[in-house]
Amino acid sequence: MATVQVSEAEKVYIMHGVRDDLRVDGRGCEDYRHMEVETDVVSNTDGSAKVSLGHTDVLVGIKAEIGKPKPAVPNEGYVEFFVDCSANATPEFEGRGGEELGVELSNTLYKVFNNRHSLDLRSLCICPGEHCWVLYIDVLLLQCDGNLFDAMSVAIKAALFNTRIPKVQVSEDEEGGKEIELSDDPYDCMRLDVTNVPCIVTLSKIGHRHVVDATLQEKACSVASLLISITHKGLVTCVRKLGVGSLDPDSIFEMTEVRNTGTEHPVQTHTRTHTHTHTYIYISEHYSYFFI
Amino acid sequence: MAAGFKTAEPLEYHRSFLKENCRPDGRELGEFRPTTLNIGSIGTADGSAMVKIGNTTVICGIKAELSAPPSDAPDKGYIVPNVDLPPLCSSRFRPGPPGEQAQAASQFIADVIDGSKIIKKEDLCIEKSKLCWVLYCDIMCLDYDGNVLDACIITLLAALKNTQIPKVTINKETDLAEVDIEHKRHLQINKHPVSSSFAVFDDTVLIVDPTAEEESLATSVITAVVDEDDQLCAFHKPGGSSLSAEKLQDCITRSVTRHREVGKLIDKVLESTKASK
Amino acid sequence: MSPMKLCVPGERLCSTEDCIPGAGTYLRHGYIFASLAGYVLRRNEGEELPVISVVRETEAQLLPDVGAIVTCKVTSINPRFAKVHILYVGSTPLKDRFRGTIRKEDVRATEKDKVETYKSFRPGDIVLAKVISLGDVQSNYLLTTAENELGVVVAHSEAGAQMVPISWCEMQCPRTHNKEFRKVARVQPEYLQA
Amino acid sequence: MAVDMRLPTARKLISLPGSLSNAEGKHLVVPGDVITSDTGFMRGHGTYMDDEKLTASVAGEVERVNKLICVKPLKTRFNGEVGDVVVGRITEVQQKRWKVETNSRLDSVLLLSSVNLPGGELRRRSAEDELSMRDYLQEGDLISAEVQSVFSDGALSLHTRSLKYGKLGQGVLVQVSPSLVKRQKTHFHNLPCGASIILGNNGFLWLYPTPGHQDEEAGGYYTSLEPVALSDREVISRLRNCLLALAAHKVLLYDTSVLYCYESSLSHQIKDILKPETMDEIVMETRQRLLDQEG
Amino acid sequence: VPADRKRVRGPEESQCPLLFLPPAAQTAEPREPRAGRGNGEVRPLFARCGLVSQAKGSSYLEAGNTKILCSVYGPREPERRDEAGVRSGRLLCDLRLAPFSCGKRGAWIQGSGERDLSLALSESLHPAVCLHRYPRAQIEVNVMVLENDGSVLAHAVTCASMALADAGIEMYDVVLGSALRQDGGASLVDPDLAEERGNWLAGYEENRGGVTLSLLPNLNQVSGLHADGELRADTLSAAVRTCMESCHKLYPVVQQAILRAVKRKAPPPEK
Repeated sequence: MATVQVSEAEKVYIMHGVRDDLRVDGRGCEDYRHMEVETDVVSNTDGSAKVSLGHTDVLVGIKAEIGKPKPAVPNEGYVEFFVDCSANATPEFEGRGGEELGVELSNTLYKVFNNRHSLDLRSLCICPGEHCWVLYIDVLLLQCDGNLFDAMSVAIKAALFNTRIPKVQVSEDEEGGKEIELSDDPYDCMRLDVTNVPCIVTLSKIGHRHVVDATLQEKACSVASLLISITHKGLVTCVRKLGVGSLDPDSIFEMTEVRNTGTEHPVQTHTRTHTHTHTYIYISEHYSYFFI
Repeated sequence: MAAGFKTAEPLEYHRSFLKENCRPDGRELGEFRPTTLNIGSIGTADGSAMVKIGNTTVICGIKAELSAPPSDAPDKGYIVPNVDLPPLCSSRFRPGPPGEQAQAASQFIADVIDGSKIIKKEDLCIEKSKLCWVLYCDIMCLDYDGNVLDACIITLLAALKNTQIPKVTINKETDLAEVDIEHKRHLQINKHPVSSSFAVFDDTVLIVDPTAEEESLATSVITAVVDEDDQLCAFHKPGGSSLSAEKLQDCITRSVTRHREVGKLIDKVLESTKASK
Repeated sequence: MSPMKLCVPGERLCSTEDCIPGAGTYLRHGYIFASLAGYVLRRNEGEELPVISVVRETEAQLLPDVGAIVTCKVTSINPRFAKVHILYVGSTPLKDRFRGTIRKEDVRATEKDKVETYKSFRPGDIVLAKVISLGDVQSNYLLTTAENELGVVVAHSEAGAQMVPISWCEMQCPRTHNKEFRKVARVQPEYLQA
Repeated sequence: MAVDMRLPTARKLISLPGSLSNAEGKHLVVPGDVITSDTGFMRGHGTYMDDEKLTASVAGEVERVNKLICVKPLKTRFNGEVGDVVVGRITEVQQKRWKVETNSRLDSVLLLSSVNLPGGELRRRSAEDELSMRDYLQEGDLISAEVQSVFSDGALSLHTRSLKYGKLGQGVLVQVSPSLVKRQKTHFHNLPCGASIILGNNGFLWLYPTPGHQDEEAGGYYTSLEPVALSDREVISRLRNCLLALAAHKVLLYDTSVLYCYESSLSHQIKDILKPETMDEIVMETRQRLLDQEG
Repeated sequence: VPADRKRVRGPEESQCPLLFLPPAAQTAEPREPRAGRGNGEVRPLFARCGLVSQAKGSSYLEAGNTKILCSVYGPREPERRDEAGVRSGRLLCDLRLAPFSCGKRGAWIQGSGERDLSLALSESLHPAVCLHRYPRAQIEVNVMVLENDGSVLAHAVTCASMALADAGIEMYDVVLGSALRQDGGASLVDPDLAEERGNWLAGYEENRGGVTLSLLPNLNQVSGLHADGELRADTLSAAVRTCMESCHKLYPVVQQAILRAVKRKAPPPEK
């Protein structure tokens, strides 16, 4: 992953700041950086979105293509992820470096969506056992300034919301063969239900506390972080400890468990991030109509 | 002092033993290391075996799959043997695609299979030009201490004898294959090739079943494969120093004796495996 | 005698008030923990508290460290330095080869400017040396032979015979009686076991 | 937890009150623009002669010193000159020298002989010093230094042979374009708002807690690893965001501009300073004050 | 794609015979509750250290039908040099599934699933290894799954940490792995392959998923946590607790296996 060099003294400064709930850029431990979401940014995709989080920039494009359902689940379509770590983002991504990170990121995305409710894959079925829609979700990292996962998940959710899949007509000819006809009308299209699409919240452990949305400098001070992908209902679809350090069991419970204390709990706040995201993606979508 | 000599001057160290007609591990020149065999331990494979010759450990798992027969031999199936020398088995191997040694070993095993006709490839055909079996024989070294070829052949042979494939018919109506896993059959083993490997020190001294260190110090390595009819199926001598005809004959004679021992071992283990079931 | 106590990594051995941590242990929150699987050994070494350590069959994991005496084999030489393979750290053989470099200026302590590497080492020589640095990103372990006890201990002549040291800078072939230049070590008994 | 999420807004051009300070405005060029066809001028950096016409080779502002015409690029790597104050990061420890990243085209060099070693300035550099270089400065460490000389290939040789230079301790690094740092007599400032700043000519700006009285001489040094007081942190974080806001709006950075911006920002929470609309507001106010002061 | 000339190749395409079962046999039978053990029970564990003669340390582990072999090499001179390696060592982990280890034959080339497992293994082991004691060196951990019958990552972690201990690599603690499958209300500890895959065909109910956790038992630190599926936050916490408990159950077996190898290698030293 993209890294920056930080001297020991800078690390000490950052860590003490986290302890005092005042990060270098003035944020508290649970504040995100200012985020911008824009949908419908690539015209030759079926759905797209660009998210900027601090200086992290992620572009997601979605293409829907007709394919054959997987034999195990004949009445569902499926999703393919590809993460391209552009050498534009950091010179470290040149050659194999970017490829390795790309595989790691896309493997995690598969895990995040490895459940039955994130996307209703049945709605992607055209003709059970024969034809289905395959969603190719391409993620392009344009700039890395920490917290790729969270930015990526928001961008994917926004792009899925933005996706329009042409309606299809399946007709049977005399010999029993099936014909698929795509609707010509660009407005006659299917939209995806993104209510249950999870958002990723990455908590980085710095000293004895954890922060959300760590910058690259903060990441250098953290030996372990916990990635949690969560739906608006508070269901966890993926957890992954990242990094070379270990976590105290209590801090894991603190990060994941709902407790009846006066303070707002991380899961609730994750859920709120989620709602925020949802609202903004929604607004963004409608906003974009003004420009058309 | 002995340990120092061994690391700094390994060849001299070995020579000092060979002069006394023995080897650093206490064996005589013509002595094989103890050989043990374990058959059918991998449940996910259609046939499997693991052999240990001294420290050298090799496992073979066989997976049978269905395919269309080759166009140039529509009445035959496939046997696909591959030897893998993963970094796990010795620090001399690196991760990545097979190295030279693994490639050479795979090719040697393929030649032995073709040359000795362990299995008639016709037996693997289900319906001519339509459907046949592919036997993927993946042989993997788990501990590399020399003489992998002998171990590979023993484990391959034992795994093939352990392999069971289901009954397959072609449904006349749908023209599709139907597999009946309730009825399985063993493969017809036609020939039982067994190999014996030798190393030559200083162009003259012949030792059997070399360890990894002996292999690396030897001037030449030889592998002879014979079957139960004392027929020579394959002979492998990749370069190195030349060897007299008598020495070669000696190798073959020893190989014949070795064949008897290994044959007995395989039969004994198969018996006990059956008995335990 | 009761059987010796064994431990695996992570086991808490005792408090720092009872023992001094030795090899194969680490400190955490005032306690000594095992970092190796092995036998737990307490030994009084003249200090107030005994030293507690965990020992195994050999110190197999020893790495060349600054100050360690190593035995190495010369693999190549050029006018600026000699390249070697480190075979032993002290008297412990290394299972894997580590490469080292003896720079020209580190061959001997006196007349450093006049050193000629060709007159000090030849490929194949067995050399005793001391580690002076772990080197940096590009370079290998840096070694020195600038002590009387350090230098060539075993060398073969051009005729192939093992040579006999005749002075601190020359060795002689017993077969041809030709003399060859080397940076010869005055062998100390304590290093001899290698 | 606060999540501030929004739609992208078009960046408005800030219309400056009045015109720019110099009456005729700035002469901005892009590569290929003819600056003048008058042959009486001398060709400086960032220009070339094309058909007897002086033409720009970089995008930037035309500067004229008597007969010499240069184009000062807006966005550039650092072109160091002897005497420049720089802040840099050690990238490599080599034999007898450190490699330092200073935002130049080539890595800069800090020779072992150009630093003050413990135990007196005139101490001879021994072989032991060479082997323990990493104990003085290791990869990732930040230093403040001065450009000692420029090699023929443009690489800089640095020195820290003054008490005000050396290894930097706790603090925050901000990176901006070198063209935004105004050349001044001193680049070390103890700001009255309660923190200190080194404005490296190379665009690396170092914010750190103002050291106590006893070691006032040791500029840039704050070697203690003791926690920095929360109040100092607040000032530093606010200054950091102000620097970024000023840089985003291409305002020249020097003690006064930084201080004015700091004061303008006081009505906002630190973390809000970087929101586009807040930045606009603060920078506008800063600019106005700077103009008033000049005017 | 250029032809793979480094292997003996079979036909272009071949299919697993299980795809050709008659339709009647293909419908999934309703899953019975696990035979022979309770939901919270782990499968009997068989563990041995020091089987691979060439390796510095090795271990073999069997949990039910899951069979894993691990060998450790090094510390040795690194192939790749970078700054990070100068002051502390590198830990390289490689996990492979043997081609015959799964129901469907695996490919020769390491797939993205195996790369993901290798990364997860590396992240789970890293916190336990005292890498700063091995400057300029690399330690290689090679894991081969000979038979996959579920909970592979969890057992690979345990197996690898035993091999590291056997190799005499300094560690802060051993690492124990444990997996759990949540199927609605049932929490199945140490699931086998059928249990692991059960949920995809089982339907669309919520609260299904898998959790794998790695624990440093003495330091009480979680060195690895991987979960997927769809779990309520409280279920997840409960699963984490259950996994931690079952890790502790493994400890005596692992401890015994390591110590037996220590005793075999050398008699107790003279006092």
